[in-house]
Amino acid sequence: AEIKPALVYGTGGKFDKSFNEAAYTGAEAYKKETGTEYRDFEPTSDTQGEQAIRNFASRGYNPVIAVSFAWTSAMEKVAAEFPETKFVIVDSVVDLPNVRSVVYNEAEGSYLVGLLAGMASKTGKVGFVGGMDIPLIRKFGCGYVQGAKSVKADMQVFQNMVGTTGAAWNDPVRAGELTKNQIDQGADVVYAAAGASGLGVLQTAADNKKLSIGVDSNQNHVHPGSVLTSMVKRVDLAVYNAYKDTAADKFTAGVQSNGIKDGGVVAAIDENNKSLITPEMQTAVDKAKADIIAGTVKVHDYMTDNSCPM
Amino acid sequence: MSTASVPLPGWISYGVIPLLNLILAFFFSGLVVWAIGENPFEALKFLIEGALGRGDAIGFTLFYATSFIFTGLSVAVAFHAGLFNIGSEGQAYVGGLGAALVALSLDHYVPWYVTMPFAVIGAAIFGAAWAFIPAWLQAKRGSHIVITTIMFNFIGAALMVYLLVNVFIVPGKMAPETRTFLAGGQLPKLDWLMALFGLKLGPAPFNVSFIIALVMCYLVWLLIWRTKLGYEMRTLGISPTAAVYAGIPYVRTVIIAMLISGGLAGMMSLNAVMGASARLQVEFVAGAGFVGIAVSLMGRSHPVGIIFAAILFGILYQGGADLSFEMPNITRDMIVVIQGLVIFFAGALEYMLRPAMVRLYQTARGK
Amino acid sequence: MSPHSSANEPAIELVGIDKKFGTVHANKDINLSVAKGSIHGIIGENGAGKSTLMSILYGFYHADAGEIRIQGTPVTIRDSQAAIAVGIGMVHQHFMLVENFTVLENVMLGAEGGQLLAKGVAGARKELKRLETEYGLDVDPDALIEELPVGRQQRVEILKALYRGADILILDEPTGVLTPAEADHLFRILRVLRDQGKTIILITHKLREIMAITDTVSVMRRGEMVATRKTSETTVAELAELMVGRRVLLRVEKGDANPGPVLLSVRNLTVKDGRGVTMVDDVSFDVRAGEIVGIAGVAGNGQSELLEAIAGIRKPVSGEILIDGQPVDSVDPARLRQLGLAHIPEDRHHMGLVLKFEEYENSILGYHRDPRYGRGAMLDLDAVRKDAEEKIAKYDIRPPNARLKTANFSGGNQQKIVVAREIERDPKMLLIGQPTRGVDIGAIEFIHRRIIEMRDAGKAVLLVSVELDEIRSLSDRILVMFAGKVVGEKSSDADEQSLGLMMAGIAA
Amino acid sequence: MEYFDTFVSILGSAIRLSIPLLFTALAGLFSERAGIFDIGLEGKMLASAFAAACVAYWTGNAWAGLGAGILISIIFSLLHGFASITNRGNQIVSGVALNFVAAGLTIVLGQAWFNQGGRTGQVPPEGRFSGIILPGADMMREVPIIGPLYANVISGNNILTYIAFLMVPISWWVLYRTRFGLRLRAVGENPGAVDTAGVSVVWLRYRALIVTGFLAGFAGTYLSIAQSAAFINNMSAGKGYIALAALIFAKWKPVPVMFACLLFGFLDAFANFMQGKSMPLIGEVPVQIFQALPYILTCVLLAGFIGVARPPKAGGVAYTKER
Ligand SMILES: Nc1ncnc2c1ncn2[C@@H]1O[C@H](COP(=O)(O)OP(=O)(O)OP(=O)(O)O)[C@@H](O)[C@H]1O
Ligand SMILES: Nc1ncnc2c1ncn2[C@@H]1O[C@H](COP(=O)(O)OP(=O)(O)OP(=O)(O)O)[C@@H](O)[C@H]1O
Ligand SMILES: [Mg+2]
Ligand SMILES: [Mg+2]
Repeated sequence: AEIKPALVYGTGGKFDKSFNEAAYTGAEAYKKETGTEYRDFEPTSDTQGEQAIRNFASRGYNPVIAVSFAWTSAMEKVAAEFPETKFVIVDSVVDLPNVRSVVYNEAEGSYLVGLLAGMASKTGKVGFVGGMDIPLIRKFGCGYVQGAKSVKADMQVFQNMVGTTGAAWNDPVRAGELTKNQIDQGADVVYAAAGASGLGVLQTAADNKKLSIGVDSNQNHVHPGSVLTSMVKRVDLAVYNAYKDTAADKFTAGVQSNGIKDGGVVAAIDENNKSLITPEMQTAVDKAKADIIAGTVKVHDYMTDNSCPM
Repeated sequence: MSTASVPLPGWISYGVIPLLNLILAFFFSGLVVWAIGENPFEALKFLIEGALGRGDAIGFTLFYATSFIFTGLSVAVAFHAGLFNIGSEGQAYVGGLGAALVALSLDHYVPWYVTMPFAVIGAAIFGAAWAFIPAWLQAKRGSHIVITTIMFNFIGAALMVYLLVNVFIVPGKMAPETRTFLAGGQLPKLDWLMALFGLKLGPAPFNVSFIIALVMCYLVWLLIWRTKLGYEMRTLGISPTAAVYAGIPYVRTVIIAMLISGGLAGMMSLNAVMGASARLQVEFVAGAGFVGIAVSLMGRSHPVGIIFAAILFGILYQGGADLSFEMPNITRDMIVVIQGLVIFFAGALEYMLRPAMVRLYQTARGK
Repeated sequence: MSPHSSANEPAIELVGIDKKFGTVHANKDINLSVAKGSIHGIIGENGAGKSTLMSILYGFYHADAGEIRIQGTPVTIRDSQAAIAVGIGMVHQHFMLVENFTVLENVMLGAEGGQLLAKGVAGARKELKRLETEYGLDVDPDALIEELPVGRQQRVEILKALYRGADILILDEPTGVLTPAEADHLFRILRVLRDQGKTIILITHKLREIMAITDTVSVMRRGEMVATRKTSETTVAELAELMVGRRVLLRVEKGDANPGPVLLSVRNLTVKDGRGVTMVDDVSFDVRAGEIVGIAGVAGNGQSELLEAIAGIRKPVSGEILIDGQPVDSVDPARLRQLGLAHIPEDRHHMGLVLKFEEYENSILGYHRDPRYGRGAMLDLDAVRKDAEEKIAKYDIRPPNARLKTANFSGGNQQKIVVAREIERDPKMLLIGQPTRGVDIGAIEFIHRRIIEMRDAGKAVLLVSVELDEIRSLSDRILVMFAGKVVGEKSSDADEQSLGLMMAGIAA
Repeated sequence: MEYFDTFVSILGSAIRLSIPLLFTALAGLFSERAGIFDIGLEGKMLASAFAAACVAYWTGNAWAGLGAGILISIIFSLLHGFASITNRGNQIVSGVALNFVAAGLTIVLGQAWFNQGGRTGQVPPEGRFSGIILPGADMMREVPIIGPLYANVISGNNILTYIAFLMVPISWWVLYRTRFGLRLRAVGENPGAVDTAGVSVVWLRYRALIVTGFLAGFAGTYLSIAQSAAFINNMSAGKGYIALAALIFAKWKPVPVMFACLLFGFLDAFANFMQGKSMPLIGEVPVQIFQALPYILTCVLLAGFIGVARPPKAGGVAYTKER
């Protein structure tokens, strides 16, 4: 059937080279394929996000996709007001019959890039810079630590968060400074899970001739030769699939969890970072993937018990 | 001859000149819109429709206006006593703590109308407390209140983030915020009021704190123009030397004025915390304290003027959201630009048009 | 220019100078001519427009109309730079010095001799040295202004002018802040300067100084230039009459005083001003019920500070004030009002009134906490307005509109508002400062009559005025203040001559 | 030795973080010393960061970016002057207003031009000021103590950092050794003295504001194209106010301004470093305490507990000859 799709980004903005950009890519792909126009909106504050979701719903847009956990409570309210409209929320769970909640097993993805970081590191020290200090980001960090330590049990992992408010997603200066701290302490690979702030991490690593790891989108191209890999969440697929399912009347509500098995999280390897990935690293990653799918390696999810065993 | 001391009638000083300043501010805002390739008139149309076109739009407009009335009053009360309180933002933020504590502790047990008076007091006390130290520093040690209140905005932000992240956060939740208040800790929406005018409020969080705001307008009017304290504050604000002569205690008057100012700012949190989101969130004030400066300047520090100015800014905020939705090229931050221009023209350049007006007025009167 | 050259040729000519500040007409069609190489005095009451005229000459203000000629050539003095360029230097009434700068920096300011300071500094030092030897103007070039006594600061002002090569030197009330010895030193310097061919304009209130040093003298009154005389051909008495200009009109009818018990008593009071200068120096006196004690003196001799200290506005350094025999310990005007002390301040614009208030609001200033204007925390505006309207009627305040902004009343009516407020409270004691400054004849008479009525009703009245006539016609006893001390007491029929001498610091 | 390395690292970070403060505080020094309060430093920083990023992005030339940053900052200064000098408006109100305009306009224009939620595009490497390795830095590295200090703190910074430190003696020299400086200091204390000395108060104050704009332009440029590689919404993040605090803290004197900025920069760097670490005796200190420390220190100073800060006497009031 003909659909009228809408997309509300997180406050990082459409072209954050990360999470939101991935959603945009998915929507564009669907548009290219089907010729269906969609509308999107970039809120700059919390109230605005809720208004945008509601605006779309009340104007008959369907499905309405909101990317970012920040829209959880907004989604709870608006989805209840418009039971006929299909909603998708990414990175959070909203338990309503017309909402599909897409979550990712970031721990598994982060494990993979942690593994690569551990292998690429010459100093035995790697770093992690998170955005806002929330459980979700700690989940990234925890998976990363596990991956890195799987290479070498005494691997040292520095962890920092940019801040404790929403501004932490938009502060590349501080993120860069934290990265420089970690580099000064010996880290030679730094993983950014910090939204737009992550650009500061990638930049600082490149400026200091160290390696970095991107997040959400494939950020390998941002500083070719310096970005070791990216922990890609296939948000583009989530968006694309949601539109497609609705158009085909196959929309399902409920939680959709994407891990390595479903191809929802991957460690991106492309022409920009080929030279950085040795054949041993490639084999190690493939093996880890297989082990995780087989269940022989279990990656602990921070959010299950709000703690990280490492 | 200088024109500075020539008196102008009230309708020019309080009517024509502010209006012209406002028009200038909008003119330059229109230039910005035009510069980014959009049609300013169409933008204006979207803005007004978005703010006043539907019941829920009006609800949102009044919701924003409610916050601005509180902060506008806050700035105005201090201003009457000759104090420039730039700290309404921080006082509102900390005031939210007072409102939230009351809501969190009472919402299980009592209905909202029992919680409300305590919440009003709680918000006011916390807001006032945050104004106290700058007030004391000004009164006793002569520290410039503009600087100290700015500093306290930052200190307040750090404090609140700390509390929300480390104390109030709900385990397992992502966002640093308190749990959602139950109905006993929420201020109900004013659907019935809108229904009186045949409008549907819809999802707009226009709530009971609007009525509290109007009551505060009345009380502030009473305070400033009908009480002995208000008389003393105005005397101090206009002529500190006359205040000394009249035996008006400087320290006491400054501190009381700032406590009232801080208390009013704190009450802004009733609207945002208990009326809209039903929880205490980081950065919920979202600049309303600063808007209060513009509102107070525009409203000439009079409650009636403040109500009008607050509604004007409510229109800008709500209409701005709709405008940015309709014209994605214009982000909502356009409103911040307009706000800045309004403060610039109505505040910083308030004397710019005066000489010309004096000349016009004198020629018109055939002098 | 050679000294003593053609002494009659005018160095300065002012033709038809006119200046208004808003509605205040500070200078009305002023004409003045000052001969080269002479010292010309200008006298006049407070607010007569002297400083304004000189500021126009110095390019600090712009005249609304008129012409200035320097050494015979018409000039437009757009700003002070232009004035300096035509050889005018000015020592302002309020010093124009940067307090945290050194003497040298102050002298150089505006005449640094190049983009870099280093270049000019050596030259300035040398020049200062020269000026010191030539005129006896010695000051340490590296001293900070704020650490210098006022006499020295003034010397810096003169040095500033000379350093810029001034041929015409204007001094605005230079001796107001000086001790007699310092003043004498200044006059010696001025004479030297004149003998070297400089033209000097000296503004002062002090007739003694005019007689002592000037060659010619002009008198200003209420913005007008009323007379110019050769000093050798005039007398102190004539100048005083020209200055005040209305002595003949006033003689208040009053009966004999009937003094009762002491109500106000001042013991060994010492008061300093904001800069830490002792303005009231160990003063003691009593005021009894039913008498008017007048304090005479030239402006700036401590009367203002004395009044403010008694009114609880200024904290004394030492000494005691007793009201009804009870010592007043707190500096609190509100408390003093409750004790029955009313105060008509010298400065009605800054103290006595809030000009932006409506009339009725000013009619309760200081008494606003009184229960009759509202119970508890509230103000009963109806009661206040009714009260104000009664006063307006009784004191014939015009226009009779309690809702009019106070700034829109004329000076005389503004003063009546203050007088009505303070007198109608039926106080036990009344402090009055300059009750009729800038007030017209009719109002003066009215206010004077009220003051006498207060006395006759058994109140203690302390009156401060720089207008000798006023003091003489109202007071039962006259205390003369000079340099912060009470230098003598006279009865009300004392002759003007001896009072004037006492006021000038020459004991009689 | 490990502690020393950490110390060197924090010091390096402190310097990087204090540069925008230093430029801004020196900027504020000139306007406040001339008697014009400038709450609008924050806005100037933001506006110039934006302009610098845009121009550097388009031209790929860092110096062009700097020029744009300076230009826009001077324009903001002149607007402040127009309101507060020419029209005798309230200086604080004017500063607050211009902060709003800068905060909004940068995002509005950024969104319109780059479509990245208000951010500008990523500035290419040639468009940035990148680190300069001073001669001998690598050789020196092995020398104990001074080696790491030289290699990691003194060397390796971008040109703007060195300019910032150069600006300190230059500012001092201008203020205390030139005619302009003498007059500027005088006009902030007693404009009447300047006026009667035949110098135009208005023009003098405008010139002071131009210098302010000039210096604040460096601060914004540093933020967007030296420290980062793009303009980000509100990237000044209150640094203008911290700089103001530093200026007060330093009692309006250039050399102490440098130390105050370094102190505040150090606090920031230290807070970053301390994140999640615990201190002996105290345990883990909330980062918020470090974040609030500059503001608390400023209030304590203003209260006169650490020696009274005497602002320029004529500051904050418009100069009027005629009432
Ligand atoms: N800048 C000004 N703005 C407005 N009014 C002024 C100004 N300066 C002086 N006036 C008014 O002009 C009149 C003349 O003042 P001026 O200072 O010239 O008097 P003066 O003769 O020097 O008095 P004094 O002996 O007290 O110094 C007064 O009424 C005064 O209030
Ligand atoms: N500070 C002021 N601000 C505004 N207006 C003033 C001010 N002072 C005086 N005026 C206006 O100027 C007019 C003339 O005032 P002024 O004191 O010169 O009166 P006057 O002619 O001396 O009258 P009176 O004889 O009653 O003293 C007043 O009516 C008033 O409207
Ligand atoms: Mg004078
Ligand atoms: Mg008069």
